[in-house]
Amino acid sequence: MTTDPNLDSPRTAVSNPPIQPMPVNLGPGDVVRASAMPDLPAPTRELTPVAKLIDVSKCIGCKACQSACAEWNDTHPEIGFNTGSYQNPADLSDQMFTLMRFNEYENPETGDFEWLIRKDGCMHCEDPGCLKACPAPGAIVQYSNGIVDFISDNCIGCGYCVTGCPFDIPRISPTQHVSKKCTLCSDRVAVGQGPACAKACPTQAIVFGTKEDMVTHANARVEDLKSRGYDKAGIYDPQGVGGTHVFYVLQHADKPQLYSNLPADPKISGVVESWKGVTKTVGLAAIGLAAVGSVLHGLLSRGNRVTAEDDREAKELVEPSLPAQDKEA
Amino acid sequence: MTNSWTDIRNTDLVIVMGGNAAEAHPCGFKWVTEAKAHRGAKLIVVDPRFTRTAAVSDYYAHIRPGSDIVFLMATINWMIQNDKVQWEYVKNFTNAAFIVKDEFGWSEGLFSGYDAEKRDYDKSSWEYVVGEDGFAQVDMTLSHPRCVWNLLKEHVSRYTPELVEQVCGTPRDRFLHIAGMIGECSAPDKTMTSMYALGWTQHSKGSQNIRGMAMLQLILGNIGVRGGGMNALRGHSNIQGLTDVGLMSNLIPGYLNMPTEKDSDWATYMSKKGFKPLRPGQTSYWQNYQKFMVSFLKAMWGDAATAGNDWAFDYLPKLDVANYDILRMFEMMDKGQVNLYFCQGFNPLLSFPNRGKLTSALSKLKLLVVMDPLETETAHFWENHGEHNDVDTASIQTEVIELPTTSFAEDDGSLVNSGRWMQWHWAAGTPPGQAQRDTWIMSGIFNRVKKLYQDEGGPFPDAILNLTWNYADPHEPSAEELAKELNGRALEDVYDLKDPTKLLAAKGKQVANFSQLRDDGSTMAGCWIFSGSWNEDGNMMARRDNADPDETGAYLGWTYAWPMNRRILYNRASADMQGKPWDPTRKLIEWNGEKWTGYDVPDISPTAKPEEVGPFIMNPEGTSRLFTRGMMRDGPFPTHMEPFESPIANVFNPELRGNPVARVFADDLAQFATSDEFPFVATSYRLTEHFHYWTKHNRINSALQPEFFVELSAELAAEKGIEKGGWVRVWSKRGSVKAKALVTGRIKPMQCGDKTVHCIGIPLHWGFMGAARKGWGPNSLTPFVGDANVETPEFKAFLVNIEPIKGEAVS
Amino acid sequence: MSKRYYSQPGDRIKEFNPVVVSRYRGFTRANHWLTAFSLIALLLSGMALFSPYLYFLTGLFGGGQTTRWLHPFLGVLLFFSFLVLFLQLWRLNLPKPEDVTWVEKIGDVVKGDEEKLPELGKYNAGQKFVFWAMSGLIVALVVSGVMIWQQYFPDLVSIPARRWAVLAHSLAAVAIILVFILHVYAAIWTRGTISAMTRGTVTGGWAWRHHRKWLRELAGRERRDPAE
Amino acid sequence: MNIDLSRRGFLRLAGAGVAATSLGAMGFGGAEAAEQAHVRAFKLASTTETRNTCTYCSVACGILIYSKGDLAAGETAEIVHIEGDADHPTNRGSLCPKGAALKDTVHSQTRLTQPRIRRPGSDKFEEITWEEALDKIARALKDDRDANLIQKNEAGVTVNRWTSTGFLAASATTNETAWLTYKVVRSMGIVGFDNQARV
Repeated sequence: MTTDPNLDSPRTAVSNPPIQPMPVNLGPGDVVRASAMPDLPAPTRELTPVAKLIDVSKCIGCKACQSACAEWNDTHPEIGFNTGSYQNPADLSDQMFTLMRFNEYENPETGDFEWLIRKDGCMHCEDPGCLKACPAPGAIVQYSNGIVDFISDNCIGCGYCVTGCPFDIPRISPTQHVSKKCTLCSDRVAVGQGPACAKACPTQAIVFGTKEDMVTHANARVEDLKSRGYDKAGIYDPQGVGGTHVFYVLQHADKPQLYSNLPADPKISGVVESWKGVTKTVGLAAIGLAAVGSVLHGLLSRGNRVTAEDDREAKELVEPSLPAQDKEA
Repeated sequence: MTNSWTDIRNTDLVIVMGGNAAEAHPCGFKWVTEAKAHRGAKLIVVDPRFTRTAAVSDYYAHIRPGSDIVFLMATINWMIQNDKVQWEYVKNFTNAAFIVKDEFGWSEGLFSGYDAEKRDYDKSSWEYVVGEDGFAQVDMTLSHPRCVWNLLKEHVSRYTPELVEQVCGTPRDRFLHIAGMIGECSAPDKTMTSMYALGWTQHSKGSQNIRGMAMLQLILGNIGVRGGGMNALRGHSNIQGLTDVGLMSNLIPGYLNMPTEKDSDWATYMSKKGFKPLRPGQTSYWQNYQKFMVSFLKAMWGDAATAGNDWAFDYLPKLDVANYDILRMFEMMDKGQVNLYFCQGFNPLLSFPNRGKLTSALSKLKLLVVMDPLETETAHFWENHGEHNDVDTASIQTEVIELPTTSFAEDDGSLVNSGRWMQWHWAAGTPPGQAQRDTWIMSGIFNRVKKLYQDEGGPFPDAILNLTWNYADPHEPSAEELAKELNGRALEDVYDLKDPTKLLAAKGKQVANFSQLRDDGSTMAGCWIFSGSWNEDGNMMARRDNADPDETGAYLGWTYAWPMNRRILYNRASADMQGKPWDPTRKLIEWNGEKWTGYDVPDISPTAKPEEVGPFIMNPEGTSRLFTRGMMRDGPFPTHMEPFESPIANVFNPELRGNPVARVFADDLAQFATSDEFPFVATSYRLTEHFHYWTKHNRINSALQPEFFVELSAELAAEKGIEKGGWVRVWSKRGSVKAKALVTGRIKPMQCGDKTVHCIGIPLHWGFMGAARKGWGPNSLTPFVGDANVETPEFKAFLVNIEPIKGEAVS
Repeated sequence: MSKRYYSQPGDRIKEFNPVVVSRYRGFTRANHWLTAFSLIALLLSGMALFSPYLYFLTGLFGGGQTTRWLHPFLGVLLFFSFLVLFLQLWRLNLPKPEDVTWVEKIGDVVKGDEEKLPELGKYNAGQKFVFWAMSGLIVALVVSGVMIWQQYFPDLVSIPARRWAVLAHSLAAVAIILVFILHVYAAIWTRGTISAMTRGTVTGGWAWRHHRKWLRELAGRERRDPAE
Repeated sequence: MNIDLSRRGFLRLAGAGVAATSLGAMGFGGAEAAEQAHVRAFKLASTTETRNTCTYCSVACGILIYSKGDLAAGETAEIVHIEGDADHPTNRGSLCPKGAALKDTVHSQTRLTQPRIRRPGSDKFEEITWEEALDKIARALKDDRDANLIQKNEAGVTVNRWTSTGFLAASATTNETAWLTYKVVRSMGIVGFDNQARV
């Protein structure tokens, strides 16, 4: 049962966690991209891309994912207030890597009321804006299986990743001054386990596996939804960021913004692109040229020297004002 | 549950009414999503609120709290009118054909025999016509005007879609759509499952709500089949077990009854049990009652229980009233008639109605003993917590002893889940500080009391001095010893009743199952239905074979399910009169010509011929009951009754208030309100982020749902000038609470005839102890009245008023 | 005491033989070097976070975390230090008609053919440009800097605004570095300049060659009120 | 691996070996940290796994409790993690938001660790020993039963009923605890006996 690979019903909890010590199967050799490390050598091997599929149509908004996430990652989300919503904590934080966002929707076509509940968190973009924006070498890495991970030891807490992310996910710890987000439970994946949220999810609205399998499963889910009258059901796997390793099945794929403002066509902001792209290269070039240019000019052209003539002229100019004793001398 | 959680995957249609499975039982609800994903099953939700379950439903309709019977009877009426009936099932497996006495009748919301003085019925007319042969008379053609079917037909004829709209506030078209979906399941190869919980039980007529759906399921032929059944989603991890073991005022383990004063002696007591069959050849399993009762008494008092002293029958207390249930105990407490009270892992101050009365009652105790792993409000009821528990500490003379107990993670033992699976678990952690197991504490108390009686003597010490206590460590009996006691063992050699030479269980051996129990004192068993859970084959509850041949969801090798490891009750009813499955693709058991075989343990004698023996072996009729005779206090059919506090008068009889036979104490009657004073209907419920009053001690759950709130419609909010996230005061005739306002489109005003009914939702997880923000529970507001049959408090429908108030700003 | 047009208090003929002219008071020089120090520190720490090839520069400040923490505070230091400098120098950096001619003859400037250029006051157009460019860019850097100061103003502006801010910050930084290079280079190329900020004085010849009007005014003042 | 890389990048920029060493000495290590760092160490390695059942609702999900130290082997065991049992037929490893946070309930700051008593009129709990507590309770039971046990009713029928003391049992305890509780409570004649079944 528990090893059933049956795709139309993926078992995210394929097995129970190991308790015997075992080598961690996800390391430097698997890094395909690292922040501020332009000359990263090719990874020593190629892992199969993985993905977490969130089927919003199966989600009951129970927050088991939030709970399991906090438990596994030993975080302590604050005990806040009720602000007139089921959404608690009120927002993602350095202590809460994932969040159920609740949205009430009166469907104008059917006249039915719908409660759209979306699990928010890191999308693990194929083209991660956070990684692009990050100035600290190795603070953000992307493994060949698609997981985008924050390495706190290297993080300097500058918050550039916040500007880089098209989904407003990273949060900077006000106490440790490092950026935090969902790691897709890289420590669990490293020993062959699914993420804590996916294992906990009671209705398997969250499933984890190879991206290929998840897409197959997602298509089956979309078919089921269409058979139940959701003609616009579809997959949200935004190509603007090269696709994501966390993706959704939506009842209304044509209106992602219904799901607590899921961006319709997310991509890394042009501003960030030009900052990290043209500005950096052109800027560095200009600075380099200026430096080199001035040095060369300095070497080739002789400096602008004061001549004896200048000194004499100056002396003459100030002559009348020479003190008396000097004149007599 | 008649079926199991994993069986839900076999259904075609799930109706969640009187519950909120996704919210309260997410991991069980998994099997609803599986059925949807793999069978294309549909999900219907009928609820006053658009719940988390509704969020993933295929069709939703709202309903006014406390009007379920109208909806259900109207559905049955629709089935009959539109011939959506599983006829072969109804004729053979229900008591539809039984002839009822002419005196039985119904008018103006009341059945025959009502006595307004006693608030009770004379139920003598609610009976079958019994012939000279001693058997009930039947008309298999269902043409007799007095047969149950025709009486039912006539009874439900009053419940029309128009009445549903008028009383329930459910739009007519919504009702008809749902009726249509349900009707499809009358086909022998289509099944519907009903998942319900306290949304149906917590009414003054809770039992009748559930009967209503049970009757519908019988008419559709959905009881005893895969993917069908009546599935009560029980609340606590071992609420089923505690009920099985009979930790209630009127129960003896295994659903035997405590004697009352009318049972002046053993013979009188037994004369009312051991029912004879009402139809020829039927099983009527309760004929074995005496075997179970004697084995229980032997388990209690061993050698002191002899034929000579009627098996120590008089050691048992005898009741003078139906029930010393918790409501009655708090009523007595409040009158100063109770001195000592024990709360073992129970927090009544937050879980029973009318908190004001509870506090006053607790304040009159001499001694309150609380055994709990956590700091409960009950243990701290005397402590002033400002507006959250504004008591005059100094004036409270109650002595309180708070004893630290272990938690689930620190002891071994078995729990019975909703599907009657008895699952064994093992301790994993060292208890914190001086925390002790309940078994150690109870032994400590008992051994001391026993010693006091040995040393000092006292009134009737026999039952205490003779209680069997032959444990290896008398200070802390092991879970294994106790489990074996529950299963039972042979005290003498036990032989086959048909073949006296065949030894079944040698003296001192565990009995294999309850078929080996005897009424001659040669066996003992603490709880007969548990027999088989720990026999000579070992601890069956610890089995972990999760193989599931053909994916039926039975898992016969996983732990043990009472009775007899049976996973689906009444499973004989899954096959027709020839013993062939109604739906070959969903075979459960079938008759192979000699015996019953299949995926489950047959719920009938394995050799009982299908055409001869009825499937409902616990009933003397051998059938199920559409008409319950005198077995329920408030009627053999469900009839519409309004809640005690309702904005609308009973359409059948404006004079009736609530359930006409529900027990009401004088002081509480005075505290019932009317809708001119309190215009809004309130209903209470759980949230998925919390478990009752435990998880507010848990920082993660407290973060997920930190603060007490109430839910109301945008329309009502606008009417009252209430803002999202603002503070409101909600008050009833019994108390007042302060909460955050959650204004939502998930609650809508309901149009009941010419009356617009606004509903206010009140979750129940907050108090004044623990990690979450301090708040209140709905029980500060709820009425002190219970169901007429089982005294479950009316938490789901009562009247309140609401207004916006100033409070510190929302962060 | 007559009005100064091309000089400011403290500017005077210090010695006559050879001629030595006081150009900057001690306070101004200290102020300048503090400004210079903070600008260089900012430049190094900023560049470290600007390009991975320069990240090693965080080593100068004790690692990335401290660099990230220190950089904005250095920015604040620069801002106030420069503000004080600004208040002393802004008046003589106001444009004058001769600046136009000077710019037109920029070719002669580069050739060092001073005789073709108009007589100038204390500052030439190039120096004025550096002054005003610094002023403007520092304001831009401080404003955009605060907008992206994660530790103390995480929610000051929206994320899109932060994106623009970080872009503006880096553009301004590049610009100010170029201006800085120009400033330093000019100071070196124009021999005899650096002493103005070290010793505070320049030779008469230097003053005559580059800032004749300034020298004339100082000389004139000596004449009008001879020393007793 | 990246060490060389970074140093390469670094040398190219510095343009001079001398600068490299001196700057290297000034904390180039910052980049080197990147090399060692990868995913967090798996926290369940070398723990003890114990099978248990969720204590909340009666879906009765299978759970696995991970502890440092093995209770079965007589060691003290500290629970470090709890998650769903993938082998369990009902929950298949999944858990609800309550079950997923069970660990925090076990370690709740408001768990009781010491018997306490609140004297009449007092505004606080005082710690007492188990001996004191149990003796006090037994004495109170004996006295109240002696005073209030009804042995016969008016009609002379033996009823052996005790109504002035009540007992609420816990529906989260095991069947075994329940059975022992039943024996103790019933043998004394207590009829005010109930559990959460009604709520």
